[in-house]
Amino acid sequence: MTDAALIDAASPDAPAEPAAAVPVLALQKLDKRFGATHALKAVDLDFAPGEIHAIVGENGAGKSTLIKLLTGVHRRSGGELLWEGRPVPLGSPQEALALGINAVHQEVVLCRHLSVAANLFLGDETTRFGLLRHRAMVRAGQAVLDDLGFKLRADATLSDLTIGQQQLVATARAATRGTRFLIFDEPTGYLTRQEAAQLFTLIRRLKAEGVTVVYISHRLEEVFELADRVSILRDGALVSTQRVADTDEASLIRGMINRSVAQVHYKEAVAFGPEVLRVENLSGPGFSDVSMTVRAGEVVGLYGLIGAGRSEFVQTVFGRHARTGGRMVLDGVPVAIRNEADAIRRGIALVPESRRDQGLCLNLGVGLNVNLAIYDRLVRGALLDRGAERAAADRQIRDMQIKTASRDANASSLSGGNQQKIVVGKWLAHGAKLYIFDEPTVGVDVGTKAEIYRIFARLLQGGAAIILISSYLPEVYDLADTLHVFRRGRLVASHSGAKPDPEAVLTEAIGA
Amino acid sequence: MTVQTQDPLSTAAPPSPRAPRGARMGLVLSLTLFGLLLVLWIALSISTETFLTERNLSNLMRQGAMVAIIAVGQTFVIITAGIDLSVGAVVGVSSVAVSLMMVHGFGIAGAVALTVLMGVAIGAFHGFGIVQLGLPPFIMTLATLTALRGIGLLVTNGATISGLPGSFTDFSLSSFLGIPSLFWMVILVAVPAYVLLQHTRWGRYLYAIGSNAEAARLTGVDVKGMIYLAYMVSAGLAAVVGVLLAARIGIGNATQGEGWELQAIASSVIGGTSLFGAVGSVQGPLLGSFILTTINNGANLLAVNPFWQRIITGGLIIVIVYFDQLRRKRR
Amino acid sequence: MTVQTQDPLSTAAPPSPRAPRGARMGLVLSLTLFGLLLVLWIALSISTETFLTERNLSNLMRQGAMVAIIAVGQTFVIITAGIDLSVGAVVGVSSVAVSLMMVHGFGIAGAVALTVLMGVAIGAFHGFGIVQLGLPPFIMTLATLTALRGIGLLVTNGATISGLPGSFTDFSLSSFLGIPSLFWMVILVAVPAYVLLQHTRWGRYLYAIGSNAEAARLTGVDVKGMIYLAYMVSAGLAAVVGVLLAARIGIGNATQGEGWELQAIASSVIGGTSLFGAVGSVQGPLLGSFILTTINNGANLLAVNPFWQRIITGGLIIVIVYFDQLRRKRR
Amino acid sequence: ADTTIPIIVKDTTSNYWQIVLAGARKAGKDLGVKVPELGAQSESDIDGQITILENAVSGKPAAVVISPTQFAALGKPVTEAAKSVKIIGIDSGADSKAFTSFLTTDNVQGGRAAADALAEGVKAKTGKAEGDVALITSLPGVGSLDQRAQGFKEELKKYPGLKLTQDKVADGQATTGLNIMTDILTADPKLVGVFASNLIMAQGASQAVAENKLGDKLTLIGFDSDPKLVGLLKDGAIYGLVVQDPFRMGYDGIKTALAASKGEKVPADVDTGVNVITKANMGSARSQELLDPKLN
Ligand SMILES: Nc1ncnc2c1ncn2[C@@H]1O[C@H](COP(=O)(O)OP(=O)(O)OP(=O)(O)O)[C@@H](O)[C@H]1O
Ligand SMILES: Nc1ncnc2c1ncn2[C@@H]1O[C@H](COP(=O)(O)OP(=O)(O)OP(=O)(O)O)[C@@H](O)[C@H]1O
Ligand SMILES: [Mg+2]
Ligand SMILES: [Mg+2]
Repeated sequence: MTDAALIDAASPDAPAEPAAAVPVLALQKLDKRFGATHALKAVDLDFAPGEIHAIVGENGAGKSTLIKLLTGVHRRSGGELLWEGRPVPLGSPQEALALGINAVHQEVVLCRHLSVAANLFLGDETTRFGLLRHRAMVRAGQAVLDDLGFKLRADATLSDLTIGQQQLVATARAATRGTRFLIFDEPTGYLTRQEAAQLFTLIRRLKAEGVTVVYISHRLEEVFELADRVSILRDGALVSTQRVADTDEASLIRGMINRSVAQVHYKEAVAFGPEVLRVENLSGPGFSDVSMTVRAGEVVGLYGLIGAGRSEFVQTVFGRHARTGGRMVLDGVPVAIRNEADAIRRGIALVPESRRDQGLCLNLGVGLNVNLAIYDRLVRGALLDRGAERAAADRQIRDMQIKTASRDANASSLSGGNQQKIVVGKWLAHGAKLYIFDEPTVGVDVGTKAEIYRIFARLLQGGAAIILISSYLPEVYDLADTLHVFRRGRLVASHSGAKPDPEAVLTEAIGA
Repeated sequence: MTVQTQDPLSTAAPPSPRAPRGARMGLVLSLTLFGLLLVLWIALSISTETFLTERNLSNLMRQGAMVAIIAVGQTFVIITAGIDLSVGAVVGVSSVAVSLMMVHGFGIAGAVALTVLMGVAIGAFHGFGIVQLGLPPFIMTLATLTALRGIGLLVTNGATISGLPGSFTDFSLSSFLGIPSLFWMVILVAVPAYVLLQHTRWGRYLYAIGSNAEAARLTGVDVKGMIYLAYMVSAGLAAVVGVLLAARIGIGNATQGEGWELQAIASSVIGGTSLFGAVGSVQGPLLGSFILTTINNGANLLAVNPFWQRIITGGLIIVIVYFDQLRRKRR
Repeated sequence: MTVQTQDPLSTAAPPSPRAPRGARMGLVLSLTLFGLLLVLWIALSISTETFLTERNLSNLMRQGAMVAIIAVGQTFVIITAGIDLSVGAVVGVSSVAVSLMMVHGFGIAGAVALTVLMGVAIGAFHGFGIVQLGLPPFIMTLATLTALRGIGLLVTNGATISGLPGSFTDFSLSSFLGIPSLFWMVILVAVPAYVLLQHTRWGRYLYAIGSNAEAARLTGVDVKGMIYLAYMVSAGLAAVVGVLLAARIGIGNATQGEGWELQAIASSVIGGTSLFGAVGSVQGPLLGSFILTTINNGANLLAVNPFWQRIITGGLIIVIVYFDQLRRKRR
Repeated sequence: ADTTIPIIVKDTTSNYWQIVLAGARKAGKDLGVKVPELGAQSESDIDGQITILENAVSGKPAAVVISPTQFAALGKPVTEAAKSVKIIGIDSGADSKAFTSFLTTDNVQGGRAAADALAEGVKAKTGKAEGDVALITSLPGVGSLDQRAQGFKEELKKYPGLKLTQDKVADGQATTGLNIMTDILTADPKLVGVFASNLIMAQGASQAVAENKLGDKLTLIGFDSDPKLVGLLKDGAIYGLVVQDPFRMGYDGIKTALAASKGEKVPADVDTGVNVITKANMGSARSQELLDPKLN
């Protein structure tokens, strides 16, 4: 139902006139503190009926916090919330749902053990005589998914889906329930252009039905494509609210970070060194028969739709999964990588795609997390050198500009983007000759993104090689020296040197 | 142009409506476990002359009934990723409560109803400790385990309460349609438990909470209420078992039911329940507890040294759960 | 080959309760556990003439020593988000092993060393079951709990082994610098345990595994090895306690140490360890176990009815853990 | 009352020990002595009892009455305690010469009496003392139960027709006793007699006999009594109960301890005896006193 080209046919519908109507929801001096952290500072904001309102800001600016106050996840520390002019407490998720407010949160929050349909209807089940109507719900769920153009089965178990697919389920659920007010917190992080286009169609449809949509993203082009108005948050305070038509990318970035950033993808040509990794006909869970080489100084990009098998492929290279066929040659020597520790010893580092599940010890300190890979160096004899441990942690926090109350603060208290910096940072501290980044810039703000690209350049200059997985085509397209396209577990196309235009790459990934 | 997101999960065929994974898994697993139970039964029928007698089979049903019932309750709690260590103590205290009330002239019906109510109240107290005070279930129910035994002993001063009405104790000996009444109680508990777990919203919510309590809360599920529910079911069923125990051994005694919490948990896990929550069924713990009962019954019939019996039980738990994990992974 | 990973998304934690936080609670909240212990001691010194006597204090130290040591081992396991239910059984079996060896002419040193080695081997077996077979720790150690008791009983045929050398049993009554040797053992265990947990990278790895085993694994931590380590520490220390117990009671008996696993877990949790993993210390379980010991000692000195004693213990567990949770949230 | 004489039993949670405590309580009241009632939570909790003994001695009492849970294990602690206070033993012994006085039931003797009663019952019911016999022990590793088993097995050898074919150990739960009993009844049709060697096992076993209506074929001997077992004795489901005199043990224990603490001369050994009560002799006054001790 969605045309691939739609994504570029990007002018928003007639801009809504916010001033005219009573705001659906108005925030007055909304305030939130987490202990010492002042996450939101007296924010005044209103949302008009049927508008698409984007919110942008650096990592840790308070965007997710704002959303959590509107959906009753957290309780505000101060200020008022007016729903159609009337003050509302908004103290619980139930209350928000009752008003018709729903959100797709930054981190996927679904029940992995339940089916897609059960997740779609959780808390809103269809019953007859008090008994669940299992079949009816699967049918209805399938209808919702089909209607939205999501190619998913309603009776699949959620844990069998990739994180991107799970994101779609979360979206579908919110879309069926956010009857008045719907919030998307970085919905496209794990989505490819394809799914993103479907999502945008959905959002426009909702708008047409009179639903107010709040849209949070670090991809500013999406803001311009979709939104009517845009608000900028900086350090928990509102900087401005403008009509999208009245602003441009550069001024948004200036508003967000109070300085300007070269928005180009930072990339310097580095002479390729010797081959670091060669895989020949490698097969494993979710992919088969993949061959490629990676040279020092080279960025090898892997593109594909969600579920194409890229993550499984790199995890197999990293020893997380056992390979079922093929071979690997590292530095010219055939190797059998037994496990992750083995891979790391041989100079491979992996920044996994899901920071929550795979990257972080959430209820431990930032310091432990950034140091976890290098503890074998922070020792004196058998004992830890606690001074060195502290120093290493502080250095990482400074170098990566991780916004945290202290090195002892739990990783869970950091904003999404700052959590991502920890995961990247721990491997920089460790060092490697082959870095694998699986979706490294998901949820990362423009400033940090530029910083991460600069890090890439530094690594390459130091003679390392990089495998970069991204579902964000502009990113892989621009950064990759060699671009491989995955489709359904197979490597279907490879481009080095001159690449075909992005549309062609997308077509290869889809397999039209 | 219609874009096809190619995905192994999406097929052209219309989706066949299927029960949620919990129930489906439950069915497959039950078949495997039921197979194991059958194998045990056949082996014992061959190796002893006495196993396959009407009398032994009804003994078996009576012996397994009580742990089976608390294992069902325990499963409700484990599905929410909790645990209820107090069920054994609740059994003991309930046997005392129902006996005392009967001895002091409450009618049988009144005494039983009040005892079960007391059990439900204990469950509500667990809910309170876990939800309102934020205590880990393990600790909350460990604390009440200790305290409830103390209360039971205090009330009886360590003595057994006897002199229960014959019409009450006769229940444990009676049968209906050739099946011991005690086993009928299992059915009477299992059927509504099954409906509750698989065919009502609350059942669905219990799984959701065990899977991801935060996600459930965000979709408006009354997480606290459901946790209360699970512990009230568990303690309520333990109180029912306390009543049955009093009927069966003809006394009330606060030290009875010791260690039954671990038997119930083992039964539940053997029956496929995951201690990490969100996986479990009603038939699983039933099969699990009858497997354990059959092992003991068989060992007694074969005159196995009682110490060997423990070693065998421990070993079998490892083996059964191991194969269950394997099967689960292979899917 | 699968390690039981705890999924941070599906932890059992019920939603954090919003407890009332009156200013009145400030004082109570700021009380550390050590403060609580001091308060208990002062109260008992005032209310009894006998509490603050050299003799009673050394009794107290001796009484708390054994559970304190297994609580430290248990804490290692709980930090990895596991649990070790078998420690009580290991204590019993080790008391048998060390006694048997001594009675059969092994020297004291040899018997003790072999027994501790046996404990470590049991821990390795737990590691095997959990890491290689993929069994949940609760079930693996529940199974060995059952089996180990059976083995101990089988070896001794249910009897007690007596006739231990006097030089061995004297140890439990001896003192050094006025402090009972049994308490010195606590120190001897706690210091290296503290160093291991807080001052080596393995300690850090244990915490990381408890927090997110998958993340630790992807960062190159030898998750399997560390889980082996935790269970070997736990069972090894339980074997040490088995030796101490044999010295204290002068016999080996397979049924000893029953229920100590729950006491150890309770001590650990009272001492601030989180059953969800990644939170815990060495001093916590020590304080926890001495708090429980003081409660019992005090109740005995005050001649509190032993049934009341249980009720008080259960109630205090709830109260202490509740306030500890509050304090933790405050921070 | 300024004089304190704590009494330490093996297991406060059992009926038997509660009767001992009741006797001690009565003595305390009669003699004006404060009697803290102490004891472990299970007969197999040796360390627990040592701890309680240590705590009791810390309290500087006039004397301590104790029933040692295990012979070898309590030896040293009793000797140690006796250095500062007079120790009176009741019920069972300990490996110590430090007891000032000793009031025991000989558990081995109790086991013997059970075997004799069982043989007598079998003969009465089947005409000859022949067939299979079972022994059900409540818990492993409990000294007094082991002694009863020992006496029972020794004495049984005197009856060549009676063979001990089932020697079962349960887990302290009446239901387990009941299950074991129903299973061995099923497994062994030649079974003519069962000795359930404590109160809880007798509860379970007698229930199985009643369930299977085997009272007139099978001879069940229990140990200790409570009203339910007395009822079953009357009904014939139980043939005989071996009863001790726990009330007296408690009463005399305190009395002796008080005397000893005052420096009076007390007898070193007193056997409070075991009695077998059957339907035939249960009506006698002495039997009634034993079967239905006045508590409180
Ligand atoms: N539960 C919490 N406890 C303590 N501090 C928190 C908590 N949640 C958020 N914060 C802090 O509040 C601030 C705002 O975080 P928030 O998640 O709202 O940022 P964000 O704008 O969504 O950033 P990102 O783009 O990285 O997702 C950060 O400094 C963060 O560390
Ligand atoms: N352990 C597994 N065994 C078999 N198949 C798997 C396994 N894990 C994932 N898959 C399947 O393999 C396919 C590839 O998944 P993978 O996560 O590698 O895709 P991806 O290209 O990285 O996409 P995404 O961006 O969604 O992560 C998916 O269809 C997934 O369902
Ligand atoms: Mg955010
Ligand atoms: Mg991926």
